[in-house]
Amino acid sequence: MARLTPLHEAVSDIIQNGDTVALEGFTHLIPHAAGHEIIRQGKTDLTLVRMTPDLIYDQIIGSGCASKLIFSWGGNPGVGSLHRFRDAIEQGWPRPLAYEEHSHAALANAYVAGASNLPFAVLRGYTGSDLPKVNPNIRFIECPFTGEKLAAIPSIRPDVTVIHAQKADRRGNVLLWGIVGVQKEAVLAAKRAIVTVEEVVDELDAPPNACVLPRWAVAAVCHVPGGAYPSYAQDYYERDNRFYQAWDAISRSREAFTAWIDRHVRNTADFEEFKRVFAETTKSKEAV
Amino acid sequence: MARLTPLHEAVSDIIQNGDTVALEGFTHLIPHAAGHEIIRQGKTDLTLVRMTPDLIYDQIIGSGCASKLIFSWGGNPGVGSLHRFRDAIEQGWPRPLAYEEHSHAALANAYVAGASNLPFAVLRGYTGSDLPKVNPNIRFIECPFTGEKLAAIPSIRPDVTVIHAQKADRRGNVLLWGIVGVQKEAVLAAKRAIVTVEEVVDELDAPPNACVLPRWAVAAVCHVPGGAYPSYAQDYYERDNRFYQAWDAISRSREAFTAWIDRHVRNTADFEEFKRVFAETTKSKEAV
Amino acid sequence: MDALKTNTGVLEFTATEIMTVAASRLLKDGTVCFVGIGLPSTAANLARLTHAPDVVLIYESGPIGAKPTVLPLSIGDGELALTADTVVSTPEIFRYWLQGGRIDVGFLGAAQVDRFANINTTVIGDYANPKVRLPGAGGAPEIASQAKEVFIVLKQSTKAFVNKLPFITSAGYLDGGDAREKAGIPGKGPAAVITDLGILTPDPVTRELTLTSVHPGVTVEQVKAATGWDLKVSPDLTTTAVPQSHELEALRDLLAHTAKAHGQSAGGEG
Amino acid sequence: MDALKTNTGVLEFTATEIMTVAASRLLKDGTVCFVGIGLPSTAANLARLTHAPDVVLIYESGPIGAKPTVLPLSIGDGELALTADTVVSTPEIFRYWLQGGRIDVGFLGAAQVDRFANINTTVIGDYANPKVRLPGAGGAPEIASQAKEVFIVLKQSTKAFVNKLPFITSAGYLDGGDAREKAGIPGKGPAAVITDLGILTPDPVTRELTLTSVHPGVTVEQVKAATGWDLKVSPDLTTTAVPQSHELEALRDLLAHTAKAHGQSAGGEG
Repeated sequence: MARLTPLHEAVSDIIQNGDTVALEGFTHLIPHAAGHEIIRQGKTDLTLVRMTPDLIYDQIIGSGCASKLIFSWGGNPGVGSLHRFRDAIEQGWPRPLAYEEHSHAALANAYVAGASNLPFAVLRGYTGSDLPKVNPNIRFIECPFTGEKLAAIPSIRPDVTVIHAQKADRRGNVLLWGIVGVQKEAVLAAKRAIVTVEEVVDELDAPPNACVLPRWAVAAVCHVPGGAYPSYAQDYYERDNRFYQAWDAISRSREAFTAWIDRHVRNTADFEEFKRVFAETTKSKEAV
Repeated sequence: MARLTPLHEAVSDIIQNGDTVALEGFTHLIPHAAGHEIIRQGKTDLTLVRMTPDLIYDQIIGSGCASKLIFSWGGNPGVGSLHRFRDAIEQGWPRPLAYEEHSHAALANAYVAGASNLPFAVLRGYTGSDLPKVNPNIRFIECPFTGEKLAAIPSIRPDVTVIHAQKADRRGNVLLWGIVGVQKEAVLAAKRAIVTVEEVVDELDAPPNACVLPRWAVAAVCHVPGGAYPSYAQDYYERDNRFYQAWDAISRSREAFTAWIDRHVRNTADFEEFKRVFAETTKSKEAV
Repeated sequence: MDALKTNTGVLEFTATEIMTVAASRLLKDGTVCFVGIGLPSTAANLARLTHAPDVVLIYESGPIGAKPTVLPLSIGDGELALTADTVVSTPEIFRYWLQGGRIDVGFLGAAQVDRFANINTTVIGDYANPKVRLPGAGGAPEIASQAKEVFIVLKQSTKAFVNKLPFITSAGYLDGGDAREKAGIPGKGPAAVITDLGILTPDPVTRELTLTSVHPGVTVEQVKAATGWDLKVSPDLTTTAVPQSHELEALRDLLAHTAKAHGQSAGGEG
Repeated sequence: MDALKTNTGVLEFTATEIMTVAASRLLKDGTVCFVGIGLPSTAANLARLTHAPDVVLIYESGPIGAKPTVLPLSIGDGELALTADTVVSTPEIFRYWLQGGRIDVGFLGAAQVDRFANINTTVIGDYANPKVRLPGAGGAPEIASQAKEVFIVLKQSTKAFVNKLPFITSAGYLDGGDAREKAGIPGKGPAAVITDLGILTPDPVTRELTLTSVHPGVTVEQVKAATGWDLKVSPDLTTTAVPQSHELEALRDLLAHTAKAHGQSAGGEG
């Protein structure tokens, strides 16, 4: 049953060191504020799952919170490489990062299987690809009726899934819309879920057949306006493409990255303070 | 690509004798007008698929159009038995009806597998039930990762799926809402789909993430206002519960059934004439 | 059976009424309940309208958190969609919500049950040559196996309560003892069978259905006579608490609204 | 490469522009196209804005029938959702629409391709000890195998066009000949690789990528020099038709709108 709670409490109570954690959001509604809180609280040994480990995972990985990553596309969309992700994989900094690599179709199916409480997902996929050669969690099974060969991968069942949504009502029911990605599946595949939201309202006023997560399917709802920034929240604010570009320079060196994370995340009390500090540093940079 | 076409043309062109045909709709949006047109055109040897063969299949089966039925619950909801369905199964009238019987969960999964172009569906199910003893299409497979035993059934891939929806636009894009059941999956699992709609509009005005079937996923869209009657179309008209009750008496004897079908379906030109005749017979009956 | 009237103080109620009230009381507030149509739906909605305002009612057609003001006649009535927190597809209901392990209570009706609370809704007689062809499985096999626990509500008679079922549609405790666990069925199984005569619960060891409560004015002999096996009676047999006036009022209001809206009162899948 | 300018009558265009225009022309009107981000998205939207107004653009994040007026920077831009016929979940996109067999054309970019049009977007060097770690598979393996046919668009160089890939992320024709069919891959495979120098298409028998068209002003030797294997040249080699003014105008307008909206012009998954 959802508690409406501050984000630091939710992350502190619900995410344990060593947990398998999925922060999902496909370009849209990426839970950056929650990612920062994970860094701020110095969580360690996390197995991170995410189809598209972009800036949010670059930050968490670079901060040393993760020991393993399960993913299907790791890049800074429209910009280039994720330097912290590559540094962890290629050089083991700040700690070695094990990784398990899939295709988008496979991970999307693995979340569906997790939400469905099945141990594995079946898909037509991976044929001709070298990925099965390097990932022992890609296997092939036979259809018991036709004999056709199909790919199978383990379902994803995170200890905790974290998403960002547009609205919750005061009882903790959640509504999201637009590009909803794998968020519903990721929440229902997890043992516990944290949802940060733009707005807490009296009535959700959900359209018919909308993507609603009832309060009893969610552990905590946290009111964090702007919590997807620099990602976007449809009908609230747009993606800050400039920050995605700026991240390339910030993240290129270990020193610049660490300085940025210290100043904006580790040395801020919460997302509100992050926003203030970020506004200041951005302004002063633009003034230069 | 959807053609906007009269229903009799769609049924004539798209449904062939011997086809596997699914008419879906879970209480809501049941495509009765299309079912009548199948009877009117004397289609034969159909394999019918439907989770809940209710009045619509009682009528089609009683009219001798079907040789096989795949289903998971066959009854007149809230009233009792389907007499034509039982007569076909128990007495072979008007012709023997082979049947394959599943649970709702299994058929829903089989439609999902069909829409996903997979040959089979996997579910936790049927454990302890006698259904696998009488249905060789229920098998068990092992998870290639955990060894867990899971049920498997063949996917459903109808030649034709028929559904009723609230709206289409003039290009043939379809919108439905409310209880959407397995309709999207049934349409996408099929080789060809016919959609009857309450209304053809200039703009669908679909809410975000609504259940929309794009025109290129549908073979024909037919404007048939009231085409779900005596089922309902949310925001258009309510279910006629009295007709569901009346059907019990109409369908109890072969003679009364045949007289009703002849008068209302076989001897009417189309659904518009059905509605006129039905209004007359209903009025005269109430007058008695 | 409905003609049975019992005097308890000033209140009069029918056997169906006490069955429905007794069943409704088993639903705790906040429970997530997968609701079968007919008697289970009546009892679950009565619970929601009385002691369990936060019970979450899920119907297999797709509504989650339905709060109908009139009882649905069928499992996909518009009233369910219009009053729900959201409506999802039928595959999603079975995959993410039931199989996903998110249902506390499955509330089922049945045509027949046996001494180990297995359910038949498929056929009486031989499967290939049925004496009576029943509607079939519907959602029951997976509700019975995957809900954390199950309540079954049906009227008691020797036709309905049989020693051995001609066909097990949905698993209760199979052959009893730990047969259910051994078969790998995830949910705990039927916690109670609520009838118009009393309440039967499984013996903790043998899992045989045992009479643990009789409704006021009903004798143990009446219950045994309506059971197709030698029904065991709990040494701690109690008498079902009589329906309270607010329960009866809520139930009668609900049925009156339903009859007014529908012109009928029963219900079924479809 | 973009600095390359060719004079054809009055029109001037860059190598990237003719690559994009040539790619866009391959998309027929009414085609259902699964669009990769970056160059494929530019070409697909150019097709939609010129000769193929009814092309259906599907992005893996969920939009079906997207009609963006500015190019998406990432695969999940709000512009895609706001202009789409509908937005479904990412699992549904991959399950019902791509795997469901409803995609006519998969339009992909690549880091590297080999002579049989296999694609690498995973790693350069050894997988366990990468020289360069690329972003990974994304949607490509299943787009490459399940779309009825595939177009690949990327700039030509010996780094990108290699004889043998260090890693096959997404299947083209594997070892050539009927290897793809034998592997049981449903889609027909890459129909064309469109570069900034010309168009390569698979030999009908060997499936080896063969130069079938050079862009105006480009020599065969230039193309061979930019290819990491001994590139075969079709006996029916043609010269790519020059971009028409309405095509160039539409492309430049689109890029100008995009730059204005985003302050950048590339794109990626995520």
